[in-house]
Amino acid sequence: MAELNYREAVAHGIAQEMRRDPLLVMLGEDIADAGGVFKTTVGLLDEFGPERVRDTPISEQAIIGAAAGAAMTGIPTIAEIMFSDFIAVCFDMIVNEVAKARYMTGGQISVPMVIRTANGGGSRFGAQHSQSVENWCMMIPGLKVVAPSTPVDVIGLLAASIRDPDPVVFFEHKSLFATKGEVPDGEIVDTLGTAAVVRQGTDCTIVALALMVPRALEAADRLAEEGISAEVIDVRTLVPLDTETLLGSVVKTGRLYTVEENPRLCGWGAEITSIVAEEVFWDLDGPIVRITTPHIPLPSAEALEDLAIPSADRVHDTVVKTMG
Amino acid sequence: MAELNYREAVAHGIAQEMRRDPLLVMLGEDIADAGGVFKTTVGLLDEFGPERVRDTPISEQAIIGAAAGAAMTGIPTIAEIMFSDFIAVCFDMIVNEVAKARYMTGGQISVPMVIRTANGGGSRFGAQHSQSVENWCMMIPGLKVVAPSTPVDVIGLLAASIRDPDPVVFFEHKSLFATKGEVPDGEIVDTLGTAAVVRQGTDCTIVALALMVPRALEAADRLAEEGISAEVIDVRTLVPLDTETLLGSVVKTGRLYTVEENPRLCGWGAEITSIVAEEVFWDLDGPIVRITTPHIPLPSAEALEDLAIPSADRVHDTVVKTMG
Amino acid sequence: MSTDRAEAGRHDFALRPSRPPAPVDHANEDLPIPLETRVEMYRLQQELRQFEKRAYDLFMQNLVKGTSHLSLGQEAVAAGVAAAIRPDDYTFATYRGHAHTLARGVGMGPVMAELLGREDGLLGGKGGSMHLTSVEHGMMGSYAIVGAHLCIANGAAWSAQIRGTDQVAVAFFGDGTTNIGAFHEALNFAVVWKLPVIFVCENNLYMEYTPSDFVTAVPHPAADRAPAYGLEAVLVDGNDADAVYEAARKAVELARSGGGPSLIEAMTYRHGGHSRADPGKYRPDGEVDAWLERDPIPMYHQRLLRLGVAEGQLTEIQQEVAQRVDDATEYAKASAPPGDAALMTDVWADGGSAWRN
Amino acid sequence: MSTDRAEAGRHDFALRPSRPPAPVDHANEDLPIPLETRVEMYRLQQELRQFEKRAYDLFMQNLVKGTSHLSLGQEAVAAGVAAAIRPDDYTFATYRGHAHTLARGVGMGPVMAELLGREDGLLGGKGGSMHLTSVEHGMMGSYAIVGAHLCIANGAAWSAQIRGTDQVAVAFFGDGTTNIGAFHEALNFAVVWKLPVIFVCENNLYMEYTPSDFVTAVPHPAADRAPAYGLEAVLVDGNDADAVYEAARKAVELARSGGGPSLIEAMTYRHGGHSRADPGKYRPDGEVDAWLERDPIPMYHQRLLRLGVAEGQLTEIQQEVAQRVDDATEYAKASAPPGDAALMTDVWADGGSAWRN
Ligand SMILES: Cc1ncc(C[n+]2csc(CCOP(=O)(O)OP(=O)(O)O)c2C)c(N)n1
Ligand SMILES: Cc1ncc(C[n+]2csc(CCOP(=O)(O)OP(=O)(O)O)c2C)c(N)n1
Ligand SMILES: [Mg+2]
Ligand SMILES: [Mg+2]
Repeated sequence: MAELNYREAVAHGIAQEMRRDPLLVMLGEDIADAGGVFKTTVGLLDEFGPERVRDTPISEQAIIGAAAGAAMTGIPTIAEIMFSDFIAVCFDMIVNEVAKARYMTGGQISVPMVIRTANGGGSRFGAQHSQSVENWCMMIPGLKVVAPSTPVDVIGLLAASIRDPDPVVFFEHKSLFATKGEVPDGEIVDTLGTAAVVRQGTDCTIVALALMVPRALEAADRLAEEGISAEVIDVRTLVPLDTETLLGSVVKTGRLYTVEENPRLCGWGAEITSIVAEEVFWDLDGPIVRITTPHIPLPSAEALEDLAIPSADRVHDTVVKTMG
Repeated sequence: MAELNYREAVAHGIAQEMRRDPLLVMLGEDIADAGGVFKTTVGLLDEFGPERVRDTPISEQAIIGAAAGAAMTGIPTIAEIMFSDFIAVCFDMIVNEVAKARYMTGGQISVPMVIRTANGGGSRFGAQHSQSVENWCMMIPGLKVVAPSTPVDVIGLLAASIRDPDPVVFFEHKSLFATKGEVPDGEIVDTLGTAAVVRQGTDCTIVALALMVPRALEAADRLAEEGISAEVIDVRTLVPLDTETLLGSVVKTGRLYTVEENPRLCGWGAEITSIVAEEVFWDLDGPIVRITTPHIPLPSAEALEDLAIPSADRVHDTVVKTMG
Repeated sequence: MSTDRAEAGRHDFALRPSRPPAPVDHANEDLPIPLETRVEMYRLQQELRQFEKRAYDLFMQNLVKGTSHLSLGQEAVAAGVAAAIRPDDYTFATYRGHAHTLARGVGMGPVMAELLGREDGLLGGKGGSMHLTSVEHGMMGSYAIVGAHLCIANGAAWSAQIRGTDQVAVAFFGDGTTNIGAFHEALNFAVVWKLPVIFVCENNLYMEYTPSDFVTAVPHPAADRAPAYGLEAVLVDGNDADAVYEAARKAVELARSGGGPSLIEAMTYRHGGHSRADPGKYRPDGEVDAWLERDPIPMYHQRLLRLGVAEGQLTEIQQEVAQRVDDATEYAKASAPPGDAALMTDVWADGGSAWRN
Repeated sequence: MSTDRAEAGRHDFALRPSRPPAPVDHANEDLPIPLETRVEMYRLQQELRQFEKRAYDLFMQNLVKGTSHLSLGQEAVAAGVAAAIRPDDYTFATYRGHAHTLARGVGMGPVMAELLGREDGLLGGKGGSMHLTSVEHGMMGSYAIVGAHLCIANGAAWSAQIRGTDQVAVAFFGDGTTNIGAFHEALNFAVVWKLPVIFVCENNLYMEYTPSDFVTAVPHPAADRAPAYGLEAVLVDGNDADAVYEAARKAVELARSGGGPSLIEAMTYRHGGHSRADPGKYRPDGEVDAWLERDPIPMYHQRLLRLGVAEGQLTEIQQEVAQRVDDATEYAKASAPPGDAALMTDVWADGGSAWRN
């Protein structure tokens, strides 16, 4: 058992898998010598050498293309896209090529690759370096989408993503990099498509992802003091989606809240809401409420950014107001 | 009053606006000499000349960038992206630059531009030329999103989009190009953010967009014969969204169906469902049901593509089964 | 505005300068290419020609749905490169990929069936004309969004480098594609990583309907840009299979020996329109005729005769190919449309498409 | 693997070749640049230098949140270009945009306040260091995603062309940016449309932490690629404001007279790290020192003295600038954080952010 922070867990998970599979390679901007601009790949160049951990030009399309072409010819790959906002400059490669390759070739092509990227706000980086874009990927058939909230989940889900024979977009949250957690010794491998009930409750279900998980938990603590028992679920992977766990919880509590960092429209919260509103409608005891960043680009000033992204307070207050 | 097809309506709408505003210009691949690969810009070069209707290289980022730069310095622009799938190659320009420019500059920059693009399936073009990607844009704060279903709406909403001081993505449906409709004489200008109740009904509300509108109407006709009175709403513009009309209808009927061509996850159907499940929950008489293309890339074979995209049959059968 | 247009000289088809082919370089006859390789290239060109003609006919009969982009007139490029690579090499093509697929030895039957959207199609009817792929033949896919596959070809080349094989990857693309961002990223990346990849630009002078030189800053969209990546400018007659073969051979040799990528620009012409029913009316008078005069196949036929191949052998090849095209047509027509179950398969490696439990 | 690394010579900082600056070209002193323009460039360089130093201090005091990318060492490029354009011209910068913003005459106070995220900031606190914009000064924005603004600058140039003004647009970007697709698309497009746009590559040798020559196929990422767009290769000493001014002046003249775009590569160096607290440790020994020796400002100071400007006049400029930096700092510190209401304004032209009725 060791304590690692989320940032270190990334390198830990990659190293675990690179030791296991000598063919696994990784590429991205400033990932080798520099250890990544978020220091999430520190030590990998030293251990695995420049043939397996490679710096690239600022050419995101070339990065994803190279990772995809290698993956479809027998070399599993990890591509880093420095900030998830930059998924937009290689969106075609990801959504039109990587995601669709297997289906449109009648199953001939496999693309075992992981796209790792730093996601989310809280760093006062402004509109082009702070977005939560997991919905950009969730809405694309053929992509798996993972977004862990703790160091141990980073390792286990990263391992599962790397071992998965299909393309996975793996979102690392910038505002969680410094957070710490216990990590067991030995190999850690988790399972995609499994949500975690991180707090049991009976009055309502709060579903959260990544940075929103600790905030939901904090809100739930305070709700508990006030007599509202909230169950908190960390979705962990958006595709595949663990609807069993989600629906089971809503059936039990009768109330659903989703807490999303992405802007309001068409987020994963809307997807989960829609599944619930169709499949367990008769179990609902009241409206489903989404708590999201407003539908605005993210501002850079501290005061404004903090106001934009859902806080524990906002989660707490929304639940109190609507369960009242 | 004249009969125009949807394809001609596009050129008609552009011409109306180019006559009105001598500064308005347009650019895109094969739009000038060739009149557009879908023949939606036929005649514009002849009438407005090569300075206002310009062919470009295959450089979608340069196209959107040029349109944006011109728009922010006093020249309203129309940029054509030939197939909406190619929005992916200029996604950064659209979502990170165009959409965010006003907000992140504290309101200094206006980007009065329209991105026109051919959207949707039914042409057996396969996974990379058939997508319905209106949700790619709806989820981005700062973009308005329009998708007309009739020739007269094409003209009126295109005019409204062009006159709008904010960036609008305007989706023209490939499978509607040949459809005809009456178009009144004289200037036609519609209003963004207004849905249309295209059929009155009392038992359920069916919300559709673009190609799904005629299919929803056909289903409603058959439902009527079987004693189910369905109200059909053509959303027309996703952003701004006419929630008043949508919520009003659901309050009246108590049941909501959404019919989407886009793949299942995180579509506009999920957004409307979520709004309804929060705001008029107590008016609902049963589950909200989304009818969508499955969450798969689109296949090219006729038989498969027809199976994938929601048909009038599927809408009809789903309503019958779930209202039963 | 009409004065402007006449002045620009761009918007009046009659005024457009026609761009005729260069004359045949008969010196290519003296290239040291084994005769059997040449005969093979002849056979390949016949295959591609006859197949595409049939595809066109089937399209006119409304049997090919969707779209299709033929390589009629461009056969020498596909044949010349295919003859210069090994069965374990990789190719990446565009939507205009029938020729490149067949040239790798993929059966005509499955390809034809795919164009018709049948269950025995190469992709089970899921991909169609624009996405032909046969991994077992090293044909790693046809990509329908301009430019992307150049980046992906790099990855296959990188993979060969990692695995320590001496495989090469070839990416075919058009003149118009040289103006998209992915072209630039792919070229720079390939050079920096010294990847065994060969970029083959088939310059057929046109994008869809617009001549690429109207929208390209340099006369030779690929060759003139090679120096921007530290590469040698290689410009060849794309209507002469020998010229293409020779350029490809050199590039393959360089790539296999660790010398990195090459960029080849092959000048050619499509005899028909861009896709499907496009009649190609936007081409100036005389241009099509001039290029039809330089049809790669009759020229090559004559060359082989001069090199001592018997007319009878060439006729036999033609007939054998014709028979195979007929067989493929029958095969395709006899195949059923894909069954409903196919819709939901092969999104994931487990064969299915479930995104939830 | 460590042998490989040593062999590659890339992964051991001590082994990296340091890339020192070229010696000062004293002949630039003889360029026919009016002395008042030169004094103005001196003043501008002082402004940029002193402002950036203060920004750094405030960052170290944790008053600048988020990130910031300073132009310390690169002042001659911003000053030289700014002195060569007109108030109604357009500039487009990157996240490393403080210098280019100030050089257009934007007040230091609002810029500083924006770095501090205050309501009197240039963007009301919504944009931050990476998005400085002042439309009224022709500063059309700072863009934080590499490459995009080159395409947008084309649009501003196109707009000037349409409106029949002789305005030009200038886009500044780094060496690393030359490898992204948008660079290629923008350059080709600008040339084909003959747009009055000037692309200025500030080659400071590094991307974030990686030297750009490790990942670029040619030694001069911009100049060596100019011919790929039919442009002249222009390579100048970016630490000599006169050299930059002269290149910019020519490019502006060409653009204003309808001659189309130019691409200028200016060799320079950032004295500090890429952003914020990056200490820039990845740079080989001696390299930083060598470039500090070629600091553009003392060099220019000496030049002006040689050209007859009095030391006292330069000291006065320095002091006047120092005072303005102090004032700006006070202004910024005194400004309040933006009020909550600002969050929901300015998504749309109506001032609001409603996406529904
Ligand atoms: C990114 C992108 N933009 C536009 C298109 C539409 N399109 C398909 S083919 C084509 C012309 C390509 O021309 P070229 O590269 O010369 O190839 P050719 O068709 O002549 O073989 C265009 C514009 C596309 N498929 N992808
Ligand atoms: C598309 C994209 N990829 C990566 C980044 C992250 N990034 C920001 S600055 C930078 C280095 C840019 O180097 P250069 O162009 O030389 O400019 P400099 O910072 O040296 O001024 C990188 C990689 C980005 N902002 N955008
Ligand atoms: Mg072409
Ligand atoms: Mg740099």
